[in-house]
Amino acid sequence: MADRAVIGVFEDVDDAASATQSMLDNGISGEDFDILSSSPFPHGSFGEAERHHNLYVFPLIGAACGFITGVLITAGTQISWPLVTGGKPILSIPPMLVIMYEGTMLGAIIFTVLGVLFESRIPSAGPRVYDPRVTAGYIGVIVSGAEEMVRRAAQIMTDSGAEDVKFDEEGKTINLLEDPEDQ
Amino acid sequence: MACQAENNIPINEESAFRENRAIEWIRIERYWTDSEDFAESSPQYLPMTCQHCGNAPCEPVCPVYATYHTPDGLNAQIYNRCIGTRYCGNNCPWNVRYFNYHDPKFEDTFTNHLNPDVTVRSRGIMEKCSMCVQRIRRGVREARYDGRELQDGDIMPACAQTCPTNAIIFGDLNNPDSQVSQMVASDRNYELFGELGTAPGLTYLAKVDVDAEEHSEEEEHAAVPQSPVIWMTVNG
Amino acid sequence: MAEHAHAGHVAPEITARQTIEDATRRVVSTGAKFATLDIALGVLGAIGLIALVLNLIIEGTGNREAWGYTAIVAGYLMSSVLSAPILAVLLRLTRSDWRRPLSRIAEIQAAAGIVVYILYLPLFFAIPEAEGRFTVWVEWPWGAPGFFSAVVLGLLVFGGYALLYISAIPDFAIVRDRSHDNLPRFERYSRLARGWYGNLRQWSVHRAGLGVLGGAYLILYIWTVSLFFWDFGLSLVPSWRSSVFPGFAAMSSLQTGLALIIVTMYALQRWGGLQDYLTWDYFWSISKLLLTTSLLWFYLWFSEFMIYWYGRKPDEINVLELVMFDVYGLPMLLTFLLNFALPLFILMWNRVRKTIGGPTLVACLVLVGTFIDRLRIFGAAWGVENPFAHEMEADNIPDFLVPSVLDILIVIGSLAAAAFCVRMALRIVPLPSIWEVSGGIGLRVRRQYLNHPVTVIAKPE
Amino acid sequence: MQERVIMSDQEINNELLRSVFEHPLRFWVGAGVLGIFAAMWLISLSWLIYWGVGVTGLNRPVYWGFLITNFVFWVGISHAGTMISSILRLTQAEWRRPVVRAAEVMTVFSLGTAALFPLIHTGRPWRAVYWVFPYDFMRDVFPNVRSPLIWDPSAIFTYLTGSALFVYTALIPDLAVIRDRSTGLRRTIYGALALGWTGNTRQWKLQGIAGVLISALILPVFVSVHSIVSWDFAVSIVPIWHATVFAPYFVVGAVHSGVSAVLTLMAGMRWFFKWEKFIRPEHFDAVGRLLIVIATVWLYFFFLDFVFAIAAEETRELAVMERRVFEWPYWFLLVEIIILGYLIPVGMWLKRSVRRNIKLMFWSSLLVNVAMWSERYWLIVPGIERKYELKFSWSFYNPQLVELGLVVGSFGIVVFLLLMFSKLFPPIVLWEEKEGQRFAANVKIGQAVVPAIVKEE
Repeated sequence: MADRAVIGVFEDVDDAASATQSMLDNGISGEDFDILSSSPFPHGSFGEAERHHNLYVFPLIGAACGFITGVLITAGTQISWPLVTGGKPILSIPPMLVIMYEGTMLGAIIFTVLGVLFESRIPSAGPRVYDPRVTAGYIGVIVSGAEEMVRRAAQIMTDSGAEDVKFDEEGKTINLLEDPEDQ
Repeated sequence: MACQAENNIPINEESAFRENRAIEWIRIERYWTDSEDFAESSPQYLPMTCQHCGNAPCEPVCPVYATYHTPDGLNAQIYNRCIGTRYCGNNCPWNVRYFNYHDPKFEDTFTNHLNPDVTVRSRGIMEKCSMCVQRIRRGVREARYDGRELQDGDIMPACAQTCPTNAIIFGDLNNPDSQVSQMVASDRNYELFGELGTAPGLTYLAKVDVDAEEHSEEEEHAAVPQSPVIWMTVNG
Repeated sequence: MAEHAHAGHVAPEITARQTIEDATRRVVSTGAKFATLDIALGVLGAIGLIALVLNLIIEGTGNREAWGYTAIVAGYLMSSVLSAPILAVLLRLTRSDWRRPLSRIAEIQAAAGIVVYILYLPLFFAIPEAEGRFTVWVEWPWGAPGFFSAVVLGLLVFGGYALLYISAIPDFAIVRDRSHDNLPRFERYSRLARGWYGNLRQWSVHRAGLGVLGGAYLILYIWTVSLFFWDFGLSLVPSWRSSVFPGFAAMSSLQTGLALIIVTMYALQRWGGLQDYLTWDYFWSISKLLLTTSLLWFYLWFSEFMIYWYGRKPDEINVLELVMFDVYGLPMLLTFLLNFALPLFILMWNRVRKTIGGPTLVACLVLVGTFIDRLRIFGAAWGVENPFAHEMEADNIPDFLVPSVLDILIVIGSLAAAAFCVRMALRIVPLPSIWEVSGGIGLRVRRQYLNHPVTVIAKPE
Repeated sequence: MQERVIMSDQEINNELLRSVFEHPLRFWVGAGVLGIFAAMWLISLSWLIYWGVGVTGLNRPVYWGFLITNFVFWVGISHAGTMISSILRLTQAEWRRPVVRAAEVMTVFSLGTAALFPLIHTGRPWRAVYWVFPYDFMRDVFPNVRSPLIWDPSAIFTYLTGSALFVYTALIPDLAVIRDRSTGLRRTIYGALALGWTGNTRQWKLQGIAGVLISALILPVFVSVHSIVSWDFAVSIVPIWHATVFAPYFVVGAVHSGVSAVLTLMAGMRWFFKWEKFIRPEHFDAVGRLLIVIATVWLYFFFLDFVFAIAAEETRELAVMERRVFEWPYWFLLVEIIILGYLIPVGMWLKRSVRRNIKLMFWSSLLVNVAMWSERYWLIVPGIERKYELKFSWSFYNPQLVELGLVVGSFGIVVFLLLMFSKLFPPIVLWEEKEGQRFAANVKIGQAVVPAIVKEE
């Protein structure tokens, strides 16, 4: 099935909201459209569907990995190189705690960032449709799916006052690294 | 001097003393009795060298294991590992760890007199009294070669060897018959900063009072330490 | 941990009128419902007082060990009831919106301050003089340590009552105005309200007064706790020279105060008819603070432990043996679990924090844990034979302080008396704080933003 | 109090990206001046490495001096950024928005600078590879994990990585803005850095959660870092250093100096980039109020440390204390620490009109950092000058020119790096500003209009 995508660029937030509202009224579900904006909106402002994510798993995995690494480094080096210093036990637990703690936190933070990137689906080669005006404060409404629905959505967006409505080129993604003016 | 020669300690120039950077593995600290009149005050001498603590404060703070505790009970310094964080020097209550602020300088001919058993330390590392570890090793080796137990006099650090009044005595504390063991058992024995719990391997004998039977020409009580002693375990 | 975005904040809409109704009803109806409980608490409290007097007669003030448990319970109450108002002060300072139904619950705990002071009196005589031992007073000529503690503690207890009273004046006026059918009550509340009728000037004075008093209470509290734990705990143990200890005591007190508030909140919303006011999101907000204080508890404890463990001076090792490993090892372990480990592992889950039961459970654990911790600190301190010794010697480590029958009675009686005081205060002071709750209603507005309802909170400067 | 200027997203972009797209003369002058300082640092550093630690004023037993003091100082400064941005994010304080990125970036640069100091301060820096990662596992040459000097790198490494990732995560949307507004090579570079960010719902949602989550994770790290730095001193048995209060005391002191530095930085940015619309007096007001509390807590710990040192009445501690309180220059430093670090600034900040006066806030926050630098020196050096009662080896410390050059130069380096950062990336978070505009609302109560914000959930 040939999926198509369309982006409608709105200058006014309220226009975008009314466009999504009438899309919802016309049987285009919250799953089918997505909003591009230059800053976060309170969730549900456009009636979009909630995107499920598993971000919370990442720090836990990271913490576990970091903790294990910490244990291995501390216990391992002390046991395999058993030098007595200052009469302290070969396995000195309080100092180990410090390093295990740092390891745990390091793992958790790194994995959280990885998780954010992964769950945000970036780095990505680029979306099907995009408009640089989004970062200048415009609202982009993307609808993707069956061609018939996409065309209907495009009509709704034009009616609701979209500044511009652009369709994607079949099967191509936009390369965000390239300068659009060069093309 | 014996120590300097034995352990290849560079000659301290005057500037080193002025900057408090002199390297003297064993130094004699002088304290003066309180007295208004300088003529009446008298010096008291405290030989100060690495205490070779059982629980040495300098050891655990080193990030690279450059100093650690040998099974003999020595507090060893590994020059190759040392990177010169100087934390050990800070954590030593006796200030007996010395840092090489500059490369060692020896006068022309002195280089020919260096002890081949001891490395010359480069700039940027810590050094300290090793209890003449090269002599200890030789003594142990020879004793084992001869197939006998170590006894007093087999090993003699340079300072003990040259001290004309035998104020420094070295021996094996694990051997109850050794001279040090007997001296350590005496009432006069005390540890310098013993309350820190570092279990120094070096202990001092308090000087005995004039009024007591011992005849001594020096006056006043106070703890003038006499003999550092070392205990050591000999393996095999 | 971050929270899941959830669909709006669903606090029941409370009107100002309803708040007034609810809060006055409690004061007006004499609360026969819990009369048995009140009587029981009163009797227990009386028994405790009698035990205290008996102890004074039998043991006198010379025998320090006999007063160990009194010190324990005094320290415990100081950490719980007197620290609770701090939350109200802090949240007012930061202008937090969610303080409104909680602040009175926090302040009302200070009603038990008098119990702390009564317990303090025999300690005042039993504490050995400062001269010759290690104290904050170094070489102060006289009065230390007992006298100064007596003064600051008195100020603190007084400050607690003053805070409660001043914050309640507008509410007293509300009750007064609704008591025209009952003359004695009208007169009583007229006296309490001191001619309050709520003009702008009165409000601005009230606001400034609460701010200054709150700030003073906060500083005084930290200072008193530091001083008390220092003079009556730490400094009795030779060699225990942990400079972080007053900070640790203050932090663990804040934690206990929070726990006490949470437990009270639970009781009030379960049996006290405040379920509309104390919804889960208040438990959620306060449980974050409880989690933070639990982490800080560990942090401050660990900074003490680490230094002693690493330093390895013999006298420090002996102190560690006494207060953390050997003699009071079990209390230490329990405290560690109850005040840090369990709270951390329970409260780190946002899903648990968002319930009512979870935070309450942790709060109960913390309350118990802190008592055990006070047992550890003051038990160790008051069991020491010779506080004038310069160093803790290995053969001088005291044994575990075993309570006598009187001690147990004192502990139970004091706790009951404290609860009794709070119960009595509840009969007089309206709860929740009417002026704060109704004042917040206008500042919290639900609005439609695009397709989505949001809560807008106004922040008047 | 309605100071907020309503701006469109486009205007915010134009204003805040000025630092990236424009090169006014003041930028070159600033870069030049700071470059001189940085060069001075490099020269001093080369001098030190070439001639060895002998060129410093260190001796026996004063083995640590200016460089370690400076290390502690910069680690302290680095604590502000994360403290400000994490705590304010977690408490959803609205006034965080213009402050966070600059503060976090300062964290990264000052922490990096700080981390250099212990390394160049060693006797043989070229062998310090044993000490910090990567360990020489191949030859079984392990570090001694019992040493606080191993905890240090592990904590700093964690903190540095965490803060850098923190900055980067929040930077991605802004990189996309620059990408869309530039052409050619610059577009390719920023495009690659922006990782194909488009700003859809999912990405924004995760961006929001990431901010809170990383804040919550990095806060405990932040506390641990300076605690561990303090343990470098506290676990030793040097009389004044061996104090249990050191960990929280250092942390609070770090926050005190760091938040003051953020204040200085805010005033500097406002002046240098002319961002009066974004960095407003209300922000200074809020930071000032926060600082009063922090400074008071710091004073409490200062008091605890001080009193416990004399209360023990041990001759050893008293000997150091005597030097710290009565002997030059330490008595002067003590007076200076109290006056410049607490009395003057806090006295000023108590007044609302001062808190809203940017010039006064700039200078008072500088005073705090002068005092905090001396405080570290006052804490660290006298303790080893008068170590234990064997007076024979008591010593003194005369800092030399090289050390001074490194200390002064380090200030130049950090500010220079900050300036370079602002050249490449916007130092104020664009999307946070835009979001702040959107969340602002007014509530009408009677006749009064009260500023309000949408509750973040």
